[in-house]
Amino acid sequence: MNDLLLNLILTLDASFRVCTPLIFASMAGLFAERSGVVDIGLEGKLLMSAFIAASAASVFGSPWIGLLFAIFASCIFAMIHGLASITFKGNQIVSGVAINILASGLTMILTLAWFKSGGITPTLQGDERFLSITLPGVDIIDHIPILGVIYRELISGHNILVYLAFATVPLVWWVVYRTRFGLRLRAVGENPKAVDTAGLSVEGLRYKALLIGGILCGIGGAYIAIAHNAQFTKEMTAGQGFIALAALIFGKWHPYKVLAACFLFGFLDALAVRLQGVVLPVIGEIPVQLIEATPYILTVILLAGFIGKAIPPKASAQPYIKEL
Amino acid sequence: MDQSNIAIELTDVDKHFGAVHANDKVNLSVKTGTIHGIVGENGAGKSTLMSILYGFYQSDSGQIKVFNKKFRATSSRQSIEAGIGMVHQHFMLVDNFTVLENVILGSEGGALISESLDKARIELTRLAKEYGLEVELDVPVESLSVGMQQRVEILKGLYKGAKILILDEPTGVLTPQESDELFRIFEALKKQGVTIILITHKLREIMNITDYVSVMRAGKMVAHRQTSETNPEELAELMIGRKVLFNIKKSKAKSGKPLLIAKNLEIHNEQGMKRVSEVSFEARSGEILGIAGVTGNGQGTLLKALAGILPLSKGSIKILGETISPEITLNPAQLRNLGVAHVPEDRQKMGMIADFSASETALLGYHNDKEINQGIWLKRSSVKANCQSIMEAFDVRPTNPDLKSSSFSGGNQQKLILAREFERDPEVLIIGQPTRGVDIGAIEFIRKRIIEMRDAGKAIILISVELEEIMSLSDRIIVMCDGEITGTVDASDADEATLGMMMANALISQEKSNEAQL
Amino acid sequence: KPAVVYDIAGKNDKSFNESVFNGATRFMNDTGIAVTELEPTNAAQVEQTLKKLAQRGYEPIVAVGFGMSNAVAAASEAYPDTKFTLIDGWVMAPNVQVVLYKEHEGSFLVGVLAAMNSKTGTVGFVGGMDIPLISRFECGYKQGVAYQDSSMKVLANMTGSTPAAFGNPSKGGELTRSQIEAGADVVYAAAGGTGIGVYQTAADMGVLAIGVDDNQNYMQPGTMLTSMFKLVGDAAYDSYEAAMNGTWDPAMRVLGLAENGVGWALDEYNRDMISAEMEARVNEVRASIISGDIVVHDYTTDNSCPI
Amino acid sequence: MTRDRRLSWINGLLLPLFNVLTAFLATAVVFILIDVNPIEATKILIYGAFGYEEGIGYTLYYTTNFIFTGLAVAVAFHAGLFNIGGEGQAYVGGLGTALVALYIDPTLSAWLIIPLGISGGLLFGAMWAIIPAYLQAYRGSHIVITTIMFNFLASALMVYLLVHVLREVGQMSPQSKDFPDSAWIPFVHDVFAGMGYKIAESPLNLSFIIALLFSALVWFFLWHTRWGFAIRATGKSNDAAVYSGINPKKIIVVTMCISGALAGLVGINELMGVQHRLLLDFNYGYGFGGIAVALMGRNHPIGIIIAALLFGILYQGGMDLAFEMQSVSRHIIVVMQGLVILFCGGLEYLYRPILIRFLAPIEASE
Ligand SMILES: Nc1ncnc2c1ncn2[C@@H]1O[C@H](COP(=O)(O)OP(=O)(O)OP(=O)(O)O)[C@@H](O)[C@H]1O
Ligand SMILES: Nc1ncnc2c1ncn2[C@@H]1O[C@H](COP(=O)(O)OP(=O)(O)OP(=O)(O)O)[C@@H](O)[C@H]1O
Ligand SMILES: [Mg+2]
Ligand SMILES: [Mg+2]
Repeated sequence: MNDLLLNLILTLDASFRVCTPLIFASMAGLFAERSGVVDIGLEGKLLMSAFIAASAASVFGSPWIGLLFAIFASCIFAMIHGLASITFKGNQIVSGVAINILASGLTMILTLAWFKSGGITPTLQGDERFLSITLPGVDIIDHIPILGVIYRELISGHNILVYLAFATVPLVWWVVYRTRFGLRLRAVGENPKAVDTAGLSVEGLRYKALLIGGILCGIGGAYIAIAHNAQFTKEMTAGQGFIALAALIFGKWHPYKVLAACFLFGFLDALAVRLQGVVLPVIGEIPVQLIEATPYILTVILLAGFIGKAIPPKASAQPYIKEL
Repeated sequence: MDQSNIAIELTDVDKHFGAVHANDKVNLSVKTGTIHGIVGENGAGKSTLMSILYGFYQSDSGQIKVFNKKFRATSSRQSIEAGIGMVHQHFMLVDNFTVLENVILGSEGGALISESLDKARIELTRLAKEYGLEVELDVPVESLSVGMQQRVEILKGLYKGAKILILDEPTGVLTPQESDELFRIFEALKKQGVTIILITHKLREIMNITDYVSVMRAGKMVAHRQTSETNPEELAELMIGRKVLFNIKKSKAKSGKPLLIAKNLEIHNEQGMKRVSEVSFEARSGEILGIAGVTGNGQGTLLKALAGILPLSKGSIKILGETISPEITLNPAQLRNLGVAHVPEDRQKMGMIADFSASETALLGYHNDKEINQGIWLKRSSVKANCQSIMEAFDVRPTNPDLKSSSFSGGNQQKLILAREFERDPEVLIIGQPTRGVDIGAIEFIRKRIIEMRDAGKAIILISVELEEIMSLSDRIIVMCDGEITGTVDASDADEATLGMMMANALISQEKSNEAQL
Repeated sequence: KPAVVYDIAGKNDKSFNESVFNGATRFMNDTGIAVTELEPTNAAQVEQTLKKLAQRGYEPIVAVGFGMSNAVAAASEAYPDTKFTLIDGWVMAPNVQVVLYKEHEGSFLVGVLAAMNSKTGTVGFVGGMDIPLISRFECGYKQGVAYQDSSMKVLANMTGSTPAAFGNPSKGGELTRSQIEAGADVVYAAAGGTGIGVYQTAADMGVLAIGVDDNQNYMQPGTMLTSMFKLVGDAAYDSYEAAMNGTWDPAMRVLGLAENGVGWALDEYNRDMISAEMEARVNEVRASIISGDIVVHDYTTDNSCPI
Repeated sequence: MTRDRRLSWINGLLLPLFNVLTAFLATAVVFILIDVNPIEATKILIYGAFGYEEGIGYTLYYTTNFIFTGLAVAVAFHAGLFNIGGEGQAYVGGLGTALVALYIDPTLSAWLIIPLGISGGLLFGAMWAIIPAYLQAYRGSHIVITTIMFNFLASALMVYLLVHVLREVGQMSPQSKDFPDSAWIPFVHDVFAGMGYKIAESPLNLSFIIALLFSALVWFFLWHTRWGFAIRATGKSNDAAVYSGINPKKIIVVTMCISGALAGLVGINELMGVQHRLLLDFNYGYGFGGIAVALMGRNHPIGIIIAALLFGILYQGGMDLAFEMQSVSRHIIVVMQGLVILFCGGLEYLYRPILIRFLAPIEASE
């Protein structure tokens, strides 16, 4: 029993680690789509910033510098997307696809050019990366039965970016629903003309949204490379950008619901890791592929009905064209 | 006139949209504190001109003075700051925002919205009192009636301190009562020294409330008049450049057997809201049945059900021998085959496809017809020929089947749609807003054709927000409100007042139901 | 004109492509003869590349990885006079030298070592892509562990089912973590690039890890117990050298402990983690495998593992 | 020439041209960054793609795949649907083809087996598209997302089958056993040999002809049948479709099936045509490439064929590039592809304002 509890706690603990990049990425997507710009380039931004973070961190020996560079890189990609989908009113999904492909190609070429190795950056030693921090008072609370374990395993012992991720969500909520920028953001995603006639710049707002998204993706990517892992390896984001996108829709573009979605997918992933090879009573051993596919299957099932229609911001994916 | 009290002065304002020369060296000056009307055919350039003044579009050349200060707006912001407010032809509201949120958008004050909301609440209640513009502040605007939404638009302007208020075809969607209400508000505003520019197609309104009127045609400003010194006939002539007769004379109807009998219809709209209940009527061959009512009181939904787009929840429709019921449904295609033609209320969204060529738009709904299909092959040649002929029949200009539907003017688009529906000689015609947003010249033509169809023994069901249209065309009139029939009158003894009352007293019950919904 | 064609994973996979790369480089340095390297992207290109090389008179052409079998078959048929060397794959042709390894034997050894170093009585295995080749590692490892201590528990996971599973350190790290949390204190990775995450996590959580293919002891000094090396580099080197000396022959080479094609790495990085007694034991086992006293079951013969 | 004609020329021809050129310019910059002489590189690329028979063969063989996926994306586009599931549909379509080839009685004539294999691809491809289509039509869930999910699902499913079901014991790499010869689509070089001409061997096979055939079919279907009309109408305006008695839900499902089926044909070129067995990731990159192809091709079969050819050149020429220039990584091709998609897709209107200003000024119409 207690053993089961511990296992559950450990799985939850893993979920935290796994869903952190999903949170950053989906929050990035939230800003973009709330402003009426669809962003399936999340994956690419994650990958690129993961690579840049790892490179910078190993060159300058500091995770913080790595983080800064990652954010910068991700923002550049965000601006490319902006140029395509805001200024030149191109197809947003295509621009996203392009960004994904570009990222996967560039990371490979640059690792070769910079580190003479295809798709791998040098391993980060010690504090060249974000290490997990032990919260104060662990050993005190430790003595309290269940609470102690929960505090030690679950709450404490993550790296700073994990905590940042969970701090981000309420912040995002506050920005979107309580600030002037948030009001305008929601408006421009629903009816850009109304925003325009109110004397506001539709394009400006959308660029801002994408920029914020860029920053968040940058952090997410950095987490993957220099916090969760200790270097960049090719294609290391492995589709998390898309999962984040699913979480965004799944959470109906609402920060807290999106958080829930991210955590669910993170939990599934963590669970999958633990279910692998385990022979269950009736079912027997579950094939790796099935476990791998579970998050996607689940998303589809949920999209199929349980969450009814997920209604995106009205203007999303439509460039704002005033005159012909 | 003396410069001191000039609110707006436009000189040689010029604007192109791609190939379209929307405004051609337009001059206009508006006196402070007056109500200034602007009339003109569709596409004359009225909205464009005003949008330039409001900073929504930028003019190619020409100069603008506001309160005698030179002024060039690169965005609406400058115009707002200069004291200009505009209520657009199509409202600029964020549907899922509350009234309050819509009003403060763009002039929130602080970086946090909470206090701006409080500030706005106080200010709006004041304005509401002062001008009688009561609106519920905390409901999403999508749940408000059109009339109410318009009030929100006006409030937006006033809240931002507008001294000049532009209204683009504000009454297009209102009942007579609502319109009169609006005009009362105008008077109140005028007293406060607010300058009002009113764009409209309805000369009655011009005559009733404006002090001055300017006429546009094909992007040019063709005349300025003091309202007291002109008359509808003159204005109409200036607008389209020739005489028009207003009420078409039509012979007495020789109504025959009923071709469509509706019994106790109950209908839900696309969103699943009940919009029509307990509606029964019959449409006879050789007569026009007019359905009057404020938009959004169920006629639209009824129309869609008659055309097979929406299913019935209760009741039955006997039509040309077939019976439609909640169980048995006929889709639009099947109804067309029976001989039912449908001119949709919203031509842009339903009646046509902007990017399609005229010939393809003329094919909508009939793409399965034998004569144009040979096996799996759709014979484009015959499609074109067919379109050519109906375009000639309805004098759609330019008469070119290959032209993109969107490159036709609204009126011509409407004619094309009517041609498509009329030319296949149907038995029953269901017609919605045949002349909405269409200029007088086209209106005259279209109405004549509808009468012709009647005299050819067709059964015609006509829905229009234009009471004047209903009255001049219909042989029998039923008035709908809040999804129910609130009156049936014979055209001969119908007058605007009584119909208006039927629509209006219903209005009260509508208010009730609104409250009920909240 | 020697040449080498790496498989889809690319030459910098920190794993066996890379050790072939090292072998080729070594040959270049020793002889000064340039080795042409190519990294095709998809199945069709592999074949195309091989044929092109043959057509341009390159030989011997070393093809790396099981994925190349079909391509080599086709190319060797199209160019019967060109020498091909196929590592890890399987082709029957007079001009193809097939080099296979008894990974199960090497894995058996490190299994023994893992068992000896485990205090918790539980050890772990993290595989890359779920294919028989990797199962062969796993099965050998399990046998070794059981041979040393039948009461030992082995936790085994595959990272995934696509080639991407060879390059997913995050997942590798998570798998390792879960195994460690479930009690494992020695983890053996046969997962290419994914291994990086495994060794990292092991280091972070202070447990031992075992490398694979190349000698990976240097990667996390202090927690890398050893590596199950598989000298594919030598295979390439030998092939080139033989061709140079005209002693190249297409006979299939199956390299196990005996041929020192596989083995366990002992170097300055893990020297002081390996007690004399451990070393003795492992060498003893090694001897008896070579002598045939211990027969290590090869998973791929019947796609099943006795344990 | 009237202004409208000028505009259509600009949009239809000049823009795509400029875009492609820009993409290449950008690639040149990348080359310079990794100090490779772009001129040299381009020479090699072009030569590799067209310089010699074998190269041409490879170019057209890659082109074939891109035609299929390009058509798939385009058909969906016309119904207003964004099918980025081509990757998965191609994969599963290949399964259909393979199942026919593997389990049908090999003694039957190729004239029977090959058409069956094609139908298998069409059927399975359609199957993989039908669920996202259904969800879009009747559940209102984002087809873009569901198709993305289905790409991942397809790859999981295929790997499972290849690893646990279709692979023969002892075979290391996850792949099926070989197809019987009667299930091979003839290579073009064999056909020519049969006619007495000797040309270099290449994977180019008659699937290329099939691709052209399907392009023509798609063209006829979309613009010369009532169903095509219904599809395009639905794509332009849902309301107008309903008004016309068209059922948009049905259209969505049907169109996606057609789209998926077309993507499913990648399998016949790759499997029946070249590999002659089912293997991992034979579909890799073609689904996403198809999006770019459809865009560059303006969703018209002719344009698609041209765009597909461009991608064929990129693939084959790029391969030669990596071969000739040791310092160029094979991934440069991926970057090029990304740039092409960016400039021809996302940034397609980059030059429109300028071009219109200079080539079709408003005065031209007055
Ligand atoms: N948003 C737009 N973009 C481009 N062209 C437009 C747009 N709106 C209208 N047009 C073109 O401007 C012309 C007039 O359009 P509009 O609908 O205002 O005409 P209209 O005045 O309503 O026609 P009519 O007077 O016959 O009713 C048409 O050629 C139309 O295609
Ligand atoms: N955004 C636009 N892009 C291109 N053309 C436009 C645009 N808006 C208006 N036009 C065209 O400019 C001309 C003037 O249109 P405008 O809307 O000003 O006419 P209007 O007088 O308001 O007509 P209506 O009475 O129908 O509102 C029309 O031909 C219209 O089609
Ligand atoms: Mg108009
Ligand atoms: Mg207007």
